[in-house]
Amino acid sequence: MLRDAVLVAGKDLRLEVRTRVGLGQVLPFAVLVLVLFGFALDPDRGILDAATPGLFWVTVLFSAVLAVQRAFAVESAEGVRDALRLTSLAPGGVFLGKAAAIAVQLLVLEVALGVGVVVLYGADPAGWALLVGTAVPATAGIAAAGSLYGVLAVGLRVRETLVPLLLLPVLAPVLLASTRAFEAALDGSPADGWPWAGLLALFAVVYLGCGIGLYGTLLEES
Amino acid sequence: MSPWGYVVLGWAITLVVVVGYVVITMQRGRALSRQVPAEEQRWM
Amino acid sequence: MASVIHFRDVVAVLGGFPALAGVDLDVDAGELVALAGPNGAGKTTVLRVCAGLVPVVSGTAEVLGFNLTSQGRQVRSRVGLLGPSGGLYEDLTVADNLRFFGRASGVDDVDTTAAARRFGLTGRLSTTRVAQLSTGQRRRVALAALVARRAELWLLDEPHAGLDAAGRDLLDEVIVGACAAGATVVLASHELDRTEALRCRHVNLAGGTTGGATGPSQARDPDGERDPEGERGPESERGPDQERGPGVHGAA
Amino acid sequence: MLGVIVLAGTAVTLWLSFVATPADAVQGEAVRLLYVHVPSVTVAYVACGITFVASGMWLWKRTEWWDLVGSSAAEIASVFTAVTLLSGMVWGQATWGTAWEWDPRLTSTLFLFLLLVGYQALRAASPDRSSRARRSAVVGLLLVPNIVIVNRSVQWWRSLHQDATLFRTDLDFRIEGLMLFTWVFATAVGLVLLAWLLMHRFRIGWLANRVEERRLGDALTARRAEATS
Repeated sequence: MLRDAVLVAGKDLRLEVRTRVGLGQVLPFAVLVLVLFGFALDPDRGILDAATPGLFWVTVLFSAVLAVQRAFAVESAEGVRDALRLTSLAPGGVFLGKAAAIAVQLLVLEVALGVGVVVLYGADPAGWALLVGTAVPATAGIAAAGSLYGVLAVGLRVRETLVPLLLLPVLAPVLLASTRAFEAALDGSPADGWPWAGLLALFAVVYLGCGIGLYGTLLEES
Repeated sequence: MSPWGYVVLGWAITLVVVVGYVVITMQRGRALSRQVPAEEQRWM
Repeated sequence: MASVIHFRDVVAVLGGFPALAGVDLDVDAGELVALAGPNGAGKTTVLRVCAGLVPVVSGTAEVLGFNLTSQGRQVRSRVGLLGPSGGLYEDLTVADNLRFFGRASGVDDVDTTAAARRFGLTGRLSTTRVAQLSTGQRRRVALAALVARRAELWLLDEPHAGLDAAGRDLLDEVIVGACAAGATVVLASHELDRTEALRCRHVNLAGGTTGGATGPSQARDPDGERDPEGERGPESERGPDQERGPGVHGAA
Repeated sequence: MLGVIVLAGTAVTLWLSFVATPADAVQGEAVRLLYVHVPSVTVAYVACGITFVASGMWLWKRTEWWDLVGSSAAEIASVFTAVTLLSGMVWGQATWGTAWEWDPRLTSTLFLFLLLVGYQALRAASPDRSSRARRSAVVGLLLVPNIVIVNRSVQWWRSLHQDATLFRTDLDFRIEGLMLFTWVFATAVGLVLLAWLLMHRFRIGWLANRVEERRLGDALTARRAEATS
């Protein structure tokens, strides 16, 4: 299963390297959202400071939806679905591979967005351990839930609109938890943040487990 | 609005929605059962 | 000889449309069978049902000893399907595609490379993205992936379409070689000169059924089910008038 | 039969909630709203539980029956969740003075509603019966874990944000005697209504599948005729 996961993740990342959709489109989109938030919440009024962690994670969430869409648009291409179903890849491996590729892309995006937040919003990064300890499980959870709900919509004509509707309510707790944890880190009170990071880890574990268990059913006939 | 007004409003909304759903459900059932011959309608 | 495909009155539905409305088909191991019939007759669907990609709604369908109704998944890794669109990642190079699909099907990289060389997919072509290839070139890539798979049952959908003369000859050579090596080949084709040259047994499809005018229910022939020689399936006995070139059936 | 019980039960509940029970010491008359609000959320949760169990059973048994039970319960759950939200907002307006309070219960109920909307959208978008059943069973099975996670995180979020300035009358009103009876009675009526609706909704799904099969039968005949022409 892990071998298959590495194979699928490697293929997805290679696709990204060749097409640069993530780097050339999703990342600029994310930066654009940050800028738009800056306009909407006037930086001089101090709202932006208070809202920075939330805006960061909302941006990550929207970008994640795009990344998930992209990851499964690739597999829904004419004939590719048939070819993929004829391979002997383990469903759990396909799930882990898709999730890993999405997670890697999101982590890169988060680093870039973090720089953007520091530069554009003047955030002062503090509490590194908690920031990393939040971002990693949050990303794992987003990627796991994303590749589970992303495959649900494969082959449907309304794929583009259905994925956000299914995915975003599910990811709401991730947004909540990671925002609170980041707030705690930036406030310099990391003790308040770690429970939220724990919740994120729990979410990631639940979704990784569900994905490994349920992917077979979804790939069987989709 | 008086407390009683809110109470009546809340109950009214609930009853209207639920009764509306019941009516729609029954109409859908009736429309469908017309399309299926009686001998195929048994489901229990 | 063992039966590789055994279909009785198979019905398959695609998005509410009965693509197959009762197909009877028997193919023995090592046979070379061509599905003929007009567009929309259900040829592609027969191939996809054989590959376990389209569920069987009713009827009996066994492929390579697996009952497709319950064990459709097990069949998938043992067949090779050449679809009309190739099934390749447009944005990956030829070599990347072959390596991925090869490894995903448990094929050794050496075999993949050998197959790629056989179809002339070396040098500059191997580092070209599939999106930049012509139809015929894509077909060569898909064929290389198929050959590397070493499937027990080959399902080819219009394999000759888009290929140049050299490619067609190479394809025929590959098909004959696969049969000689013990694989079974079923292909859907409009190019009867090619299939006749390959000495395929022809099965006619029309309106999602086999046997044409006779219809599936009357055509059921209890003796035809087990043909000891495997030379003539029940279809060829059933309606000689439906057949193209009555003299050309028989396995390679 | 069940329909008659529900009608009679609703009449009795109305009488109990409006006439027989006294006003609450803290909440005043607004407490009468809770006799419809709390049972409807109970019905919604029970229906979600049915969807969850039926989805799991479908994944195990793969029968039409479980698919229809799961989807019927999900549709009913979304109706009752909507009702809960609306009556909750009216109650909030009456008690807190604002229709929407970031109350954990209201917030997580809103998310439950959105999850259920997603379930229905997925079902509506799936073209054929087997993929519809497969996909909705997965979403149905994830429904309860999602509800639990959303619920816990929202509750935790509010408890960490102790805004002492906000006046808050909690839902946990003192409940005893006739008020308790009214609440239990209304819940029972709601559950009977759920059973009745479930039967009827199930029948609709079942009949719709039969209609689909008849259409397919006609299409098969037409397709076979195509071969002979």
